[in-house]
Amino acid sequence: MTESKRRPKSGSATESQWRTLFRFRGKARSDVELTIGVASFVAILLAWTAVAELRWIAPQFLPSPLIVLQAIYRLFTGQNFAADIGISIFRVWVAFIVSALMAIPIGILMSSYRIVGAVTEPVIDFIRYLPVPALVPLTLIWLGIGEMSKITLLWLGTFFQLVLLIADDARRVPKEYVETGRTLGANDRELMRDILLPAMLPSMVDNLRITLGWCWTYLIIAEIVAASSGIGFVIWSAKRYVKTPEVFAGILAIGIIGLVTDQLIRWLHRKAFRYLGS
Amino acid sequence: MTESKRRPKSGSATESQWRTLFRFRGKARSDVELTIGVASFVAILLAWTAVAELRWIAPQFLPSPLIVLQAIYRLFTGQNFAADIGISIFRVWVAFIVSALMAIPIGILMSSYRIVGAVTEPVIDFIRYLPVPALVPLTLIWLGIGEMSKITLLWLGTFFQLVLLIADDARRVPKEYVETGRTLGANDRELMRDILLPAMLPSMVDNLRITLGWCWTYLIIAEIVAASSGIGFVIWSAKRYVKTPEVFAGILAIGIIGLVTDQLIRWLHRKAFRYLGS
Amino acid sequence: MTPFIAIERVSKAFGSDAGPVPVIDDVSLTIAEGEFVVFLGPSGCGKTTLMRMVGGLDHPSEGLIRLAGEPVTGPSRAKGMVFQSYSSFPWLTVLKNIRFGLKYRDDVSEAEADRISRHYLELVGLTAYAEFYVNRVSGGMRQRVAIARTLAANPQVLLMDEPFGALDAQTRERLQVQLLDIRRAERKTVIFVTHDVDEAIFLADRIVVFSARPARIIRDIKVAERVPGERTLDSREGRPFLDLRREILAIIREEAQYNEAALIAAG
Amino acid sequence: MTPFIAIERVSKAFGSDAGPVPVIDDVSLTIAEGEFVVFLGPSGCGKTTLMRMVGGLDHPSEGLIRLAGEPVTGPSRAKGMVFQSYSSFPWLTVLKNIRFGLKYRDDVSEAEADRISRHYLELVGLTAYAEFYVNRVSGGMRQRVAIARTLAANPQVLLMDEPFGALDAQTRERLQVQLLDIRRAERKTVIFVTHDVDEAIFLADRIVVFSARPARIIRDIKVAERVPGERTLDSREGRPFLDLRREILAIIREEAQYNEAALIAAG
Amino acid sequence: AGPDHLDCAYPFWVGFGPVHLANELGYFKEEGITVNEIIDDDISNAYAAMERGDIDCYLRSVGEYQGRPRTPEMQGIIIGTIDESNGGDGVVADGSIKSVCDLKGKTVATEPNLPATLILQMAMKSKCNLTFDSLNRVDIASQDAGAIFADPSVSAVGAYEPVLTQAVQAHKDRGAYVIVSSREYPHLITDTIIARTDNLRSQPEKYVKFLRAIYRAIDYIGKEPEKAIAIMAAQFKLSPEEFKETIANINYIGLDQSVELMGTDGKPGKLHDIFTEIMQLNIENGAADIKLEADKQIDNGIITQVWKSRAQ
Ligand SMILES: Nc1ncnc2c1ncn2[C@@H]1O[C@H](COP(=O)(O)OP(=O)(O)OP(=O)(O)O)[C@@H](O)[C@H]1O
Ligand SMILES: Nc1ncnc2c1ncn2[C@@H]1O[C@H](COP(=O)(O)OP(=O)(O)OP(=O)(O)O)[C@@H](O)[C@H]1O
Ligand SMILES: NCCS(=O)(=O)O
Ligand SMILES: [Mg+2]
Ligand SMILES: [Mg+2]
Repeated sequence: MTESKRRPKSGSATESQWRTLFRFRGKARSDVELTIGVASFVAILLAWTAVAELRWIAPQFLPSPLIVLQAIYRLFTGQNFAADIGISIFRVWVAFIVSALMAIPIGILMSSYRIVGAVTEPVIDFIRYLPVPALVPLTLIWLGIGEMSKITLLWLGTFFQLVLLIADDARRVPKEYVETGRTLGANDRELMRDILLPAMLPSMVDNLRITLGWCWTYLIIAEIVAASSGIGFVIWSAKRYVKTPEVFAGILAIGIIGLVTDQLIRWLHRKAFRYLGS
Repeated sequence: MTESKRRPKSGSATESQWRTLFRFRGKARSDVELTIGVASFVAILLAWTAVAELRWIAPQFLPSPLIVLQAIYRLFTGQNFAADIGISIFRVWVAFIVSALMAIPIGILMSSYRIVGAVTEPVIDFIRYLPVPALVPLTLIWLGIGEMSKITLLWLGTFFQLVLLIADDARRVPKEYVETGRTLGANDRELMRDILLPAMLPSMVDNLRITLGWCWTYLIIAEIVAASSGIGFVIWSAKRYVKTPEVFAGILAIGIIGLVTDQLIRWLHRKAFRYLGS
Repeated sequence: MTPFIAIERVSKAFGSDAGPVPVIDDVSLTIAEGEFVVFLGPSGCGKTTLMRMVGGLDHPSEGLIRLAGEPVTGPSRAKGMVFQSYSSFPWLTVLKNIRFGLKYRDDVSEAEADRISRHYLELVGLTAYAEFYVNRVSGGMRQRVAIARTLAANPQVLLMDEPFGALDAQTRERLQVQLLDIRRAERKTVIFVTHDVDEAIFLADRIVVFSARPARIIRDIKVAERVPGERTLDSREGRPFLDLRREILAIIREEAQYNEAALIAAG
Repeated sequence: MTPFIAIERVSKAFGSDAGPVPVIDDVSLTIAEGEFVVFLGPSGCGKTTLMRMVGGLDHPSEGLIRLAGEPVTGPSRAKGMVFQSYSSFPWLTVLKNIRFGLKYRDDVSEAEADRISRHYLELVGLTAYAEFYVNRVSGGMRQRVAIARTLAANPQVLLMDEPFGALDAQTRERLQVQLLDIRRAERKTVIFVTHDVDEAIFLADRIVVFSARPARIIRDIKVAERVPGERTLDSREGRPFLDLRREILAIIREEAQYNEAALIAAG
Repeated sequence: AGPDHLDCAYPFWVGFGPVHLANELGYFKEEGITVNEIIDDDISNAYAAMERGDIDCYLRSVGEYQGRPRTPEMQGIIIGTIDESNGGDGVVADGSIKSVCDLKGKTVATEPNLPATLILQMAMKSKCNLTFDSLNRVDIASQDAGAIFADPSVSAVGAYEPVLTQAVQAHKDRGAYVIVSSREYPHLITDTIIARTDNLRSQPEKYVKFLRAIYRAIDYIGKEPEKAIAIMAAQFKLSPEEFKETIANINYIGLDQSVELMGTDGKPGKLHDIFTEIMQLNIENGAADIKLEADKQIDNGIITQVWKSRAQ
């Protein structure tokens, strides 16, 4: 329920913008949220600077933000870091999109037909627990040392988790919607396409957002396998020669990509699902 | 809606047990499901045996099930594998329980107060993308090589993901429940405890199940850090020397633990949330 | 007339921790094509359950239900249903909700589907709200969305569970008249649940009165015989109407008292 | 009497893509302590919205609402509400749902809470269903759960949005009588929405009739003056009752016609 | 791969820079072959890739080459040497530890089957006749050694450069110092060039070209160190200064010295003895369980040809 802005705009209007932050399920204006978000990053940055500058941790292990900034500059100017970032984003998104395109139909089918669920659930429950690093040699044997094996490793870490989240989402679609669809003549396929899918969409997008992050956590595993590019490779090679500032630069790059992606998807979610009321 | 068993039990009764598997949102009897689940594992086992015995993949990379079985036997009798399994389960559960105990209240608060959300969401969005393996040195510096750093690495991989899932769950609790609670006089704390928590519980348990599996995937990362015990250690040290049968034995152990845990939690979910209807 | 809907010795029990709870007890009933049957009965007696079984959404524990001679095995477009908790799809607007059922009719072109959904939109008086998402409209309006959607899908049998419950008197009267027109024009068979005796008499060819749970039929009243002639809003003031009204209220009151006594004995 | 509830020049508009949609238009109304006020008005006019604002669940775009002199800023136990879409907690049984509100009354001991919740459970006729989860009971029964829960919490003001809509005539009558008893015994102030004019007259001290959206007050009828004496079920048959009934129906019909005309002009 | 192409994998280690240098200087092209370089740290990945035929050669130290699961039948045979560690691998110990013998009963963290482990084992054996059984040895990843040493319960850590220097500098407060390094054991840590056996048998000529180009590159390093370093450093994402610091602890092995190590015309060289000595250590420490024979695992036929062709 979005209230219209007809209320008198007094001095207390902006004040109440801050108070609503502390109200149960209150809504805050996005500029207020932004300010707070930035503030919390500044606080972390200050804490980091303090820990580093006061030498609580030796600089070999925790370089100060300034030194990391210099490393970032070096990476961009000297080593074409932009290309590494590009290739990593490409790999992650290919793996993620393939995962999603497989997980959405399979997850919906798993929740819709017990035969699909009964066949796949135990197998997926089994596979998704496995440590991906241990599966690297097998992936190489099957797929060789090219792009394919890197993307497959990212996919391995993502798909089996995502498909269960999607199946759970589909399972939670209220049976009232399904029954309504039935009495309007929808067949199974139509039920899934026209009812399950849109009904579960908001929570599915939340879960896709979550698993996109998971996919990124596998980057370093995928990009130490016969790679010579990508953020994961940069981190790994810097780590090997104890170039901690470069390691942090790589970590920072991933974190920032994550932050931006997540915030973007959250924003899209709010725009796309306004019908959920607010 | 559990139908009573008053229906005539004819020969077609068992037949229809199989047919319901193919019906949209049909329910299957648990013994039927078990049979199918076992069948699909047997199928995988046969495929594996075929690939291995026909030498499509060299045995150094894919040993046959029989050889893996021998390795398991060796591990149990010669290397006290049971103790490794025990210590790994212990580490994962400690990390998982700590994650859950932190994530549940924080996630609920994040969804309830924009101030908490605005401060923590961007930071969590940032952190959860980071590759845990790259954070190992920092963890060691802070916590040394004992149990603490292993559990912390598992926690790092789990908490930041879980807390967002929980916040999403809490956000999805319909506002009708909250409003009802309000008009009955519940204060904020009571709303969270008596309404948000029980209302989100079923989907929260689903998400805890998912993240428990996620926590296990970090085992190998945690247990290659100055460890001398645990399934991850067994896998890693076997992998170093390409003792593939032992690697598979370790992988199998994790998979079976996962399978059993997931099935158990699914079963508990069905028992505990019968009020959801079926 | 051949029975179009045949409910043949149907019983239903729900499983519970304390064993099966009987809800419908050996009910038999036949309904002719084009007939308008109203179910009356105390809250919780099993009306919704019986209607859901006719719609194929639940299955009898014993007995059989036939539609046009064929056993009912599941829901279909032939058996349109307006649910007691009028459910609509929150991700669609009012108009798109109404249009939803037309997707699955291959006898209807896109343009015709537009025309039909606009027609029913207007019928339920929601033209001004066509583009509102359904949780931006009031309770009564949401109920009208559900009615329009079911009518637009043009089922053979209309199963309506307290459809006019949340409507104001005017809208209600208008929709009652429209419903009679539609079913006359298109010879629809209707099963209709209401707690409003006036509404029941006004609409029904037959009123079936149920006992408290487990539902048994305690009376099957041929309204068409008792209140002959065309139904108009004025016929509600006539003697036959008022006599029947009194009679039905008496039946209900008696059953309720009997039931109350049982309840006190039990509780 | 001092005004217990004061609605002071309240307007409300909802934001939409096409700008603000006015729903309540400059409504002022005062209600005395212990008064029973019924809101009547066409579906979608804004009754629920106004009631939610009194309950503190929505906020006026303009104007102010006071309860006992204090501005209403949010919901509280003092303002009990029965929602139009009767919501109950699916994870609790019928009895635990009713008992829920008693948790937050520190003036009530555990034993007393048990007694009170059992009392209201019985009042709404659900004793036999105490241990059922709420989605194992019928629509009418769920509505009764919501009523019992709100009454058990013992609020100062009762806000009831079409509470008896899904109940059979008997249960409805019984609950109407009980409601009058309760509010007399405990001097509760009640705002009650219904579409049933008989129910409105039977219950109300005052009936406030609203226009179509945006809601304005078009009539404020002092029922107590028009239908004097004690309310019993029989008083419904009396002349003053029937006269008032006819008058209100006329007002509603007129407003509806006016509205229909506007709709046709607009649509 | 075909008769004029090689896929060659090597870990992220500066000692293998000459491969990249030969490529960049066009020496391979001059020989009429193309070489595709693949960087991967994990030896089990190299096994997998070689077994699959994805790679024709890889580069490793002798000790790592011998590790499990190598059997005499497996693909891979040593055809040349490229560099040796000269202080580039070692063990850092706490100031209170005066000699490796004092490590008895202490916690020591090393990465299995990596040079530092062998050096420590060798030192303990030769100086105090101790085996690993007398230690509490824990497995680590070498990169983490500096951080691991922050834990006071750890008395020594094994690693390679520049991790060694980092560990020493970061833990001056505990008197950290390099207690033993490859400098004390010449040739013990020698990196070799390993060819895929099948491919070597069918296309020996291309390996001759390959080796010749590599040794030319090593000569170039001696002649034009600045230029060579600039080229090689880029491959390892290091600055020339960082690269220079690291290679201070290794020696590139030119053709003459390689011939000395490998032997010629089937006659064994020094490497054969080293191979046998390391084999013994590896069997003791559990890194290997099959005793490989040096003359079956070292093939000096190719290098003999290179040597002869240059002599002409
Ligand atoms: N899923 C279920 N499990 C157990 N019992 C159920 C279930 N659904 C309904 N019942 C029981 O069946 C009985 C009949 O319910 P039904 O909804 O058919 O009543 P109804 O006649 O439609 O009542 P109302 O007029 O209040 O809507 C109720 O007593 C209810 O408790
Ligand atoms: N969240 C919202 N956003 C936009 N418009 C809304 C919203 N909620 C309600 N409205 C509009 O406000 C008007 C009044 O709604 P309200 O629910 O108050 O009606 P009502 O009088 O209770 O109707 P009924 O008798 O059908 O319950 C409706 O026209 C509806 O479309
Ligand atoms: N879930 C990520 C685990 S790992 O890739 O860091 O091993
Ligand atoms: Mg019902
Ligand atoms: Mg309303």
